[in-house]
Amino acid sequence: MTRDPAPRLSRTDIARRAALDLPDGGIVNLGIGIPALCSNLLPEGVELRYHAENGILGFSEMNTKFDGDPNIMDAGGNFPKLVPGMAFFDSVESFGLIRGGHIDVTVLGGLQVSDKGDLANWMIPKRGIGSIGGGMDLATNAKRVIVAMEHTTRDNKPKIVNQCSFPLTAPNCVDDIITDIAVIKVKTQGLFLMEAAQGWSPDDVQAITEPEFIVSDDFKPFQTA
Amino acid sequence: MTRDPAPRLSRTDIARRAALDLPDGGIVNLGIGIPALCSNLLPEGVELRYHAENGILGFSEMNTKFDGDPNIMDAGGNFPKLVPGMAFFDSVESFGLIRGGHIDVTVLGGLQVSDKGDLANWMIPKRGIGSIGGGMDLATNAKRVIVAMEHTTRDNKPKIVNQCSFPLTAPNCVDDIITDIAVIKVKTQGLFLMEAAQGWSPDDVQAITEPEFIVSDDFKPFQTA
Amino acid sequence: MLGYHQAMPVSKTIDNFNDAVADIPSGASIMIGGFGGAGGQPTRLMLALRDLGVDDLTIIGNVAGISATTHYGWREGADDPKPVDQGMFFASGQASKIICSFPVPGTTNPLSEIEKAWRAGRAEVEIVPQGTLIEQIRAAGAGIPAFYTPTGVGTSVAEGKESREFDGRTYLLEKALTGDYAFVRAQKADTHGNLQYVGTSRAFGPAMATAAKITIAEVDEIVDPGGIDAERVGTLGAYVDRIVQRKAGDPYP
Amino acid sequence: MLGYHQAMPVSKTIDNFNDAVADIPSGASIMIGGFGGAGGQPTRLMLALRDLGVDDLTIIGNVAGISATTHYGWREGADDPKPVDQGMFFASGQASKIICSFPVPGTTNPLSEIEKAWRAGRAEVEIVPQGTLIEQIRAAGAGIPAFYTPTGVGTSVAEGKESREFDGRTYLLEKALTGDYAFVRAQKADTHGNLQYVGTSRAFGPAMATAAKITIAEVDEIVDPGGIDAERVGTLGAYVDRIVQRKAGDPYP
Repeated sequence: MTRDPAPRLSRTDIARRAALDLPDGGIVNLGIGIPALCSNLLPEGVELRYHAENGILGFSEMNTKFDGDPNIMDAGGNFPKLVPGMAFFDSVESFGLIRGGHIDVTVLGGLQVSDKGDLANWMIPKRGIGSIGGGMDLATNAKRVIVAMEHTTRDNKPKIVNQCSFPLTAPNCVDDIITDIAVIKVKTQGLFLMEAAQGWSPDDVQAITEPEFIVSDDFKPFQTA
Repeated sequence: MTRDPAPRLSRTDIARRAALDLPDGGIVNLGIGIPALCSNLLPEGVELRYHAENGILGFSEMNTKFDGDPNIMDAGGNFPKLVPGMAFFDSVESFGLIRGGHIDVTVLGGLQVSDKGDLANWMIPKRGIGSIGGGMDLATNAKRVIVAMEHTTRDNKPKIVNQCSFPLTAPNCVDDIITDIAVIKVKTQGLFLMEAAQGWSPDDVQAITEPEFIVSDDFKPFQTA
Repeated sequence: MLGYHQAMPVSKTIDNFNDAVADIPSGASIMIGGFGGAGGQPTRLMLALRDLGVDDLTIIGNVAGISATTHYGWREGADDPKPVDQGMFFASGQASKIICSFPVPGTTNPLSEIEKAWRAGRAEVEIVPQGTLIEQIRAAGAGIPAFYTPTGVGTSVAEGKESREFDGRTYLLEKALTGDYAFVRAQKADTHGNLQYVGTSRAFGPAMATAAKITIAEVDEIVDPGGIDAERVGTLGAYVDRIVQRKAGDPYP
Repeated sequence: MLGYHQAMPVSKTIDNFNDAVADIPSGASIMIGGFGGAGGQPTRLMLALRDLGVDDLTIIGNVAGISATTHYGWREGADDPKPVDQGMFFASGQASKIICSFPVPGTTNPLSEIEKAWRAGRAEVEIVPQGTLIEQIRAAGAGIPAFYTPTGVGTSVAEGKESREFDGRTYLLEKALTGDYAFVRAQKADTHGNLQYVGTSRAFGPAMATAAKITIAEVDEIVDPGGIDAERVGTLGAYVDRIVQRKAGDPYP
């Protein structure tokens, strides 16, 4: 295993990059972990309508601290700021919205993603117990699924793999992978490297990515705005 | 065909008798026609919570005239009086309530009822087109189904029959039949004559009822309060 | 209770009813909200579609086509204006099919436009139990392709359908029902497309809004975001593509 | 808008939480509303059930058992009182099974009571996708014995389940899920049992209220009929059997 050619991005920077892909005016659901960080990192002038599984649509930012009302929460246990035009509803409606394909984009965390776009993010087999939450519904049914995660495990093993060894969240569901060193698009022809972090060549990225990817004709440095 | 031994009851009197069977505090849905007349004929001190398919629960009486608001209606096109404790909701919720078995009693009109409790009330075959509305859901799923109707057709043919010749609303669903001359209970052993109108003997009722009924041990005159 | 933070509105407002329906092609399926009667009926959208003149339409509604002849759900005897209903598309020859639960009243005289078209062989009429119809529509919007219901077992509704037992009771398999467009009527919209309904005007509207490819709302009033209480949103803006405000003093209820 | 006519109330009010749960037998299945966290959690009913001491319970919830160790959905670092969750029935040995979507947080340390019981072989944990779980519960209340969903296809969730294609996409058959009791938390009840929720406290409560044989509501306030706007009823009184009012100043949120 070679050493990193340049620093990897922070979790916040991954989230900032993911936030760039969120469509102005879109209905967006953010998973826990890195994805949740997107909410306060939107580009200037972009307004989203965040959805959370527990029954809230239309918030756009998080309070940095619990403000005393446990009845205004998102699914990750964060506390959204109230904005005009938001709505509260129950879980039946909330998952009708998800399963019915009305979520424009979901950003989810990942343990493993395969070159076919399979996603595993709900259980580490050696633990023997996991948490599905709304993840399977989101991964299966959102119009676009972005996975935001570190590129490798802590011991530098690829998380982008030929075949997920962890239990799947959904097969063939991921559209985009945004990591701390690369932006990769999942197409039917395979993986396409779209961007790499400063100081990382396509070969550097490939060295810690199990499936071979194609370097996109549009390949460019990691976008920041 | 013999002549009637005594007058038959009015539609209003049929409804008044049906209203006697409605349980205090119960959730009740009234079909169009004779059943709808029940709403203003409850015994003193009985309070019901009427449900209508179009999304209203908890009304207890009708306005006698349209009061100008087409947004407060029952399913029959009548205009309920507003009472404290009522609720408005959409048709998904309304039929969840019905299909889920949460309606205590429904009173429906009938074209034919068989001795097995089959009900036909949505289409006259020679017309070739009919209206199901919420009738099939109510007949199939209410905890108790009372049919309130005239005992015979206009040309004095039995409407209580061995086998319905009209298209069924639901098989094996009717618990009680209340007509202008009799109250009949449908049990697995067959029909039981519970009451007959003043001047009508069991034989008089049997003469215009196709299936043979059993005269109940509790047989008594038509109840009025 | 809500101390609102400011946000930018995303407007879906269309100026007039004709523009709102202008892209509807011949052959489209149109879901029409409400229950039947004036309350909850998107009357102005319906009139605009009639004026658009496209044909071969499939209309999906609940109580359908009986108000014009019976005044069902309208002020009794009203003649200013006369009640209108989904029958207008059959009178005009624009609709070739209706899927509904209640297309004819108990009395036969006078015949409704839907019944006339059906008798003349000009229109197909598919009659569905009301609870099945609304659940099919809800299923389409909620990503459920099919479900089982006890309603219709042992009747003509079951013909050609699969049935199956669960815990000793028989049920029918029913499929989701979508539409190309939904017309819904609400009292208020905000510019995000959130809708607020009153009384019994909800009925089929909220489910249809989730089930159609394009949802158009006819409302009495359009307000800024925040003008509808977050606790009182009956249809999420996520489902609504276009909103049009009725003129004050519209003679139609 | 509403000019109310007078009507007689039918009260479902119970004086205290212990009485409200007193008839729950060992072996019962208990649906617990809310999402996870303090908002929407029927905490006092849960504590009363724990004090009742029955066992072999099946608990049905969503996010389950992670607040006590992570403060999920509670004031961060709160210790007055400490967060409580469904784990209490596993710590006490009363529950033998949980059906839920989210029983463990991403971090393993410290272990939750549910995970401890599972590791020790004292409890079965059935993990269901959240959208499937709420739809199963909704189905039970709405008379739908089974439905198809795309969620879980190609995953371990599909094991042992029927799958079927509709329009070229594969779906799983999922069955309705009922409970013996549902505990739901709302802000207001009227004496007919109508419930009003605020914010994100709805979650699983409204569907569970429809699905259980007996539904018990824990509320901040009980009002006379009319004290809840007819447009704001979140759970119909038809579904609610018992209501209990919390004491003012209860230290639990």
